Amino acid sequence: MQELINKAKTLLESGEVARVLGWKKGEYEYDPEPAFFETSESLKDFVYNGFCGANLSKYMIEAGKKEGKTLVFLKPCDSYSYNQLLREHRVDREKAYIVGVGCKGKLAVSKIPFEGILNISGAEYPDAAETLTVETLYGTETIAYKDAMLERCHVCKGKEHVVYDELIGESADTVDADRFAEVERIEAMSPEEKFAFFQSELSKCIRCNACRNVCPACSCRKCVFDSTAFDSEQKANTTSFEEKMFHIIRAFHVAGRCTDCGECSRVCPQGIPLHLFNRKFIKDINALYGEYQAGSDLESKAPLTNFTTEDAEPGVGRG
Amino acid sequence: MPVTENWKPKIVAFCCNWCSYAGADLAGSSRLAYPADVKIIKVPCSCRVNPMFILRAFEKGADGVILCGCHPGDCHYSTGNYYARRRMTLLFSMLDYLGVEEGRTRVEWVSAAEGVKFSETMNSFVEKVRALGPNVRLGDLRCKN
Amino acid sequence: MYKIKKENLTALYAAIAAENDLFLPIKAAGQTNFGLWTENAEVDIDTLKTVKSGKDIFFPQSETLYKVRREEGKFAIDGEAPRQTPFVVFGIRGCDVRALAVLDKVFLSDPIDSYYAARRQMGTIVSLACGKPATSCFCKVFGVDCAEPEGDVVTWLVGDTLYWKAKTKKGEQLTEKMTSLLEKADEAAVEAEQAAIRAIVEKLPYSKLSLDKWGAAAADANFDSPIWEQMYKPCLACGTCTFVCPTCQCYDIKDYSTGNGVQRYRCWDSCMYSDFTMMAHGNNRTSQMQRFRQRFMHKLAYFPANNQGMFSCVGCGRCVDKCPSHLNIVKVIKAFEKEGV
Amino acid sequence: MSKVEQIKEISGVNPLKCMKCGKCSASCPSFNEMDIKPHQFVTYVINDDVEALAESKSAWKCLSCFACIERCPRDVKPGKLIDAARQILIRQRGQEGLSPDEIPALLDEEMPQQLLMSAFRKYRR
Amino acid sequence: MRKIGVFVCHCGSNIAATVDVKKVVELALQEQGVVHAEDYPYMCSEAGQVRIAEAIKENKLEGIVVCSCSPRMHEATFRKCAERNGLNPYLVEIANIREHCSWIHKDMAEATEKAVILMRAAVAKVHLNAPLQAGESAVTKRALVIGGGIAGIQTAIDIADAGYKVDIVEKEPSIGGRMSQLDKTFPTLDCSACILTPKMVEAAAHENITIHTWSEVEKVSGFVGNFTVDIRKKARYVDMDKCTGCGICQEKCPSKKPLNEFNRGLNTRSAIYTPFAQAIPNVPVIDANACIKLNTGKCGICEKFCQAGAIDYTQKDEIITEQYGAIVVATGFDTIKLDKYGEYAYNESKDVITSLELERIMNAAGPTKGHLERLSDGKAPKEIVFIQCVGSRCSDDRGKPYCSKICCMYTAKHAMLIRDKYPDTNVTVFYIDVRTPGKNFDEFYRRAVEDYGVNYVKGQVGKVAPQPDGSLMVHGVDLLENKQILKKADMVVLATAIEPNPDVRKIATMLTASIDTNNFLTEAHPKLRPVESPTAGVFLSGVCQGPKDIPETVAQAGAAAVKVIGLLAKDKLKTNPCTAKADELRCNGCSQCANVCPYGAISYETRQVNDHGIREDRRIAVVNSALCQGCGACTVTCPSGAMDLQGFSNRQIIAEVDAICR
Repeated sequence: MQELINKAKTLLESGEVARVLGWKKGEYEYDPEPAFFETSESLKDFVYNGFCGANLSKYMIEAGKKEGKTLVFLKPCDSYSYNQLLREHRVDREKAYIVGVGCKGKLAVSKIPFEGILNISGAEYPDAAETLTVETLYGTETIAYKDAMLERCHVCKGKEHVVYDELIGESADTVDADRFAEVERIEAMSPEEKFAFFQSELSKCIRCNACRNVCPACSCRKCVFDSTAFDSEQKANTTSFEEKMFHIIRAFHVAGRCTDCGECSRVCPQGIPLHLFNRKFIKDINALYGEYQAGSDLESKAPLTNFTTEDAEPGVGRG
Repeated sequence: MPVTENWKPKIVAFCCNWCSYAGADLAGSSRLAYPADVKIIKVPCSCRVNPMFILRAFEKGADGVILCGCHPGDCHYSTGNYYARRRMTLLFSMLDYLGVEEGRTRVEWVSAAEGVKFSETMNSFVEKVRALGPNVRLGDLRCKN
Repeated sequence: MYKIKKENLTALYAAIAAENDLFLPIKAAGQTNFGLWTENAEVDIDTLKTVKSGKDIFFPQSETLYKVRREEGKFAIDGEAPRQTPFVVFGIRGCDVRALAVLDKVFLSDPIDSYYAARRQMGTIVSLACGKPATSCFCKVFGVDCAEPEGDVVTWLVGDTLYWKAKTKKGEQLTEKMTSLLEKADEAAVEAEQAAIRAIVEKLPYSKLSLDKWGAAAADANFDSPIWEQMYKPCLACGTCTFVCPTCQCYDIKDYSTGNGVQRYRCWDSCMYSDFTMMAHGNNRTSQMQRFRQRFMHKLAYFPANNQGMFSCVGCGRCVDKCPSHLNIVKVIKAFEKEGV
Repeated sequence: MSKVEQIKEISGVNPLKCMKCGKCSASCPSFNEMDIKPHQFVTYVINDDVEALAESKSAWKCLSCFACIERCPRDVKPGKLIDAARQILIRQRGQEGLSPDEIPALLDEEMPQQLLMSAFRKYRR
Repeated sequence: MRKIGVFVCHCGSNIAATVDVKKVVELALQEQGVVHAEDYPYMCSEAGQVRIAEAIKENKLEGIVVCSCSPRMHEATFRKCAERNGLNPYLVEIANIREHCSWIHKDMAEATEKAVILMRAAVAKVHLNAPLQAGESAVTKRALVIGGGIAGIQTAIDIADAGYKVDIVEKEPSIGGRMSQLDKTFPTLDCSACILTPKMVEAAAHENITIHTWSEVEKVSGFVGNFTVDIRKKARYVDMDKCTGCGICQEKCPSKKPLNEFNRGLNTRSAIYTPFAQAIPNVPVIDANACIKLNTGKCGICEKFCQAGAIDYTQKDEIITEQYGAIVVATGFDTIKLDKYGEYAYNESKDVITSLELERIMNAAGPTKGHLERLSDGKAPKEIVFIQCVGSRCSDDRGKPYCSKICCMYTAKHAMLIRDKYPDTNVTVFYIDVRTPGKNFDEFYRRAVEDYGVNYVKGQVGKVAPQPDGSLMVHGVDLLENKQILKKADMVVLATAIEPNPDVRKIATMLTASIDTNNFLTEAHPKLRPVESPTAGVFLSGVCQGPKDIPETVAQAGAAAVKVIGLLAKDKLKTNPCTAKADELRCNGCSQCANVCPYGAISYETRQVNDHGIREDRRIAVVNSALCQGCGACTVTCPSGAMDLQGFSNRQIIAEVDAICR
């Protein structure tokens, strides 16, 4: 972590960058917030640990409008999101100094099942422990690092950065699950079971829009669901399966653009596994139109703005 | 929604202007009957059909939605139906994944000369939707009056 | 003071539900929220905080006000009647009960919101003390005693026994109907439990937050503070904090076109949204900084200014737990506290 | 699965792509030894007449030189079909093929490597 | 709320027999905004249109719904009627209650119910229709033809004859193209040069034609009627105006090494050269790679000998910019490279040649002065084998999947010519199929067999093996005899597949004209618009669109010219107003829409916007309405809904959906 701070200091002091986009210490180990640092003095609050799951790439849209370069720290998976934004002309590469930071898997405090958590040790970077020690109001507990990891890290798409100016820090392989296992499990269900599953999950949705607002692919200046011009504005939520429209369309709009960064599932206050929508599209795209990883490059044609004359017909390969 | 004896499905058919709408016209001038439950909306090309339109139809109470376009390779705009094909393939796969009965959605390529195919397609599609009964899973439960 | 074994609670629920709609914490798809009790529901009174507060029992996220239909070229209007049947809310925590007092200030002052008023009148509140307060709790700051919550009936879960004490007339009426299921109990166990809870509350990291910088006077004092500009940037402009908050009361009124008419409904709105209070000329607040500031100024300055010093935060800590960017009201309060030093 | 389907599956060849140009037969060094010629092989598969193929000499006369496979303009590659037919026959017969232990005894310094490989392809599956 | 009028047509009894038109009228009057509704036996009749006109005036209608036959029948009629009466024609919607209703349903109640719903959908839509204006754009009355082969020449002459200016851009030093390399033409055996040269001269002399040889198209912008094209005129090092074409420079040039492209590299030429004697213009160019003066600074012999003083070593490439109303692509073809066909020994033996090389050998101006001889030893071949379909009809990655179409005929021609001139030479043709659909084509082929004794063998050749004695062993097969054939030949001629000129990809990209997987330009419609590109204002002539022989090429060249003339004859172009349009406040500038646009109609510009008080520079999509054809592919690709299609907007279609699902 100190290496990152030193790098940030050097670049800020030399004037090469005007600001640094990173993570700031919270009240505890487990609540760092994304933050801009404009002076080397303010970097004393800089933190990079296992709880810095937030993907900073989307903040670069706003940062790019400001004077001067922004130093941004991107984890390997965040770099895909940045690349995708670059493809879509939403960020200005000239105004970014990208330091690719290593990642040993990111944690979610919501995965730690103890009450009254005060402090957590073992999530430090680069010296992450195999076991986290959790100090609570009601005693000290332990949990394996892996067990507190975000779902996305168990199916990590790789620890290589696809865009960077410089790399700092090492990563650890965290993959211990099949990326599409959950999608396949649902696909194998009967229509009734599928419906019941999504009904119960989506009925929890409170339309807070956190999934959309955190999503680097959902970078529309004005979302169709916020716009009266499309007759699709929906603020309301009822207890039915109504939210389907929002979630299906959202997944469709990011299909072929979603890098599977997993932020939507991380931020959902109701714990809805939203990545299951995006991953279904990714799985279908891979199977029907060839392996495609959004954000991995700047040139390839995106699956939904491309075609072959031999494409599968709708309805083929369902279920 | 309870299935009543008088229940009739609501079917929305999006037809591209150049092939399928003309195919429907040919079915008409050839007096090839298909159920009155089918209502056609003309679009310039199958690629004009936004998944939003399809979900909107279901939301507002449609029981089935069918999209007809020129045969692949024959698109008036050269490539429109190829894009539509990918979009609908993914959308329908997603609906299936959510447990929506697959018989409620369909894509069929119908040329301007295929009046018979248009009529047959509509007959078989309506039959399938009738067998499935009213659309509950994609209906908006808030607004039925 | 009465008591009932935890294992007999299902019978109690059934008895309450026989004459009332019973709302209580139910676990579904991994999350606990207030819901209508049914025999198959998985009741979960052990989870400290439901994701959403109990607010939507009194002020639903979405409710129809009236429907307009076209009939043979004419309009027919069907108004939605306010609630007329009784219901019971069981297992609601002290902070959420206090939050109703905040909502009362909004909806029960003139003009009275008849839908809300009817629900308040028809509802009986059975609150539940917090056996294990969490790190994010700071209800004490707002004078809430989670060891002795408000409500028509107060309950404590001690070990495998639920203690039950009626506090109001409504509460007594409910208690009377349940006597066959309840046993008499003395207060000793509850007192011990309360002492334990209060001891923990003293140790809670946020219990000593200072509100010195806030209140009516803050409306002017804090408005132009540079802190807002420093703090807002990570905010995603999502509505999570607002929708999990027990006191946020802003709503939007919309028309839903049904083809041959409209359905007018109201739904929660969030001051974090860019179209919040959108008017014909545009928005009052055009930047996210302004929206971010609005939320905290409303809770800690404007509301007390208009309501005899009452804050519209009850310290439930849900926003602290749920904010995707780990921003929250505690960080705001602390930032201003630090600035003053 | 029918024999024809098996042949198609093993070879990965769609015989219907054949345009009967005869380049395979023109290229085949064993043409004169064969009773069913390479281009006819394709027709036999198309016509579902695998029995005749199995009984033919041709299956065993193919040298697996791959000339037809290299040169076929239609990706039909009769050599693959022939190879697939042989595999089916060998599978039917059971494991009476060559085993690796038997090879050293059969080795001859003069023997071209190609022949050895081709023998393996033919007999050891 | 708009005032809408609904007009329900009986169509005699076609509609009225199954649809209760009175009921439709009655229910129409209950719809939002409908202030007038009536029925009439024939709405499209003069009297029917008068009723519409009156209703528009009396009720100040702002939108019209006609419930009648298919819009494909009478939409234009009713739109014109509206326009005549002061209502924008795009405020008319048709509810198709005949083809889509009365003609297919028998039950009156059912058909009436459906007709009402179709009427409601049309009313809902027309409320949201925007009054659209067909745009107009001026037409530059000048055409550009890219490629100066027979296709380009013919197109240019036809356009010029109609009185319009035409420029031909040819990248070689002379126009003439492939046809100028041919010796004789099938099926008449007339001399290629004899019929081509007069056309070349005609083009050069035509007052309306400007020829830019040794030139290439560099950049294209604009759209139908208004293209701006940059043309690179490559440095010729010879002054076009001074040169008299005497040819002495070529004779004296000491650099004789470069391969003669015109003769397919079978011999060499001088560094200063004209490709062939009848070249137009008859002005040589200096090959800068081979010129001694340009490379070393020494030599200058041509300059010394040129009495006209036309040599100018200081010339530089020049870019000229011209305006055009239409562009014709006539870039022609080349034969494929045979590197992947090792079995035919093309790279091993000089006596294995392509058919185009044989053309040059047979030509009196060719490397052997027209004598048929082996390039290896100059001996006359006694045994010649022709191999058909080399690289054509292949589904592997070595060749092309299509039939090159011309090979069967030119091979018959070659065989016949050889047998005619050298009767003691045997000719064998190995073929897969002989394809002769064309006037006098099969007769021609039969003559080769019957009158000239050409030996046709059905079966492809597997291998050509050069022998130590200089002969070629051909391993073939006779499929009809079911026999392998080993044939010793002195010369082997390969009917090599043709492919579009490799430059066409670059040109197509500049023109945003689409191209298929084989690099042939795509036509706007394979049957109905075969000489137009889907990109408006771009036309196709000759083999760039698909394999063709000379008569077909000339026919297509004429057809393309007619299309161009039709376009240039207009002073203004009316553009379809149902085009896409981007909402600048909602556009993300993400470029996804441009990726799916088949017409290259979407570009991006950085523009300052005022988004509710926030002023900032944004990258915004801009649709060129002259190019947009209105398919709507972009509208669905746009995630923010910023891109919408006028006439079929999101809200219009949703309104129809809602009305139907009500």
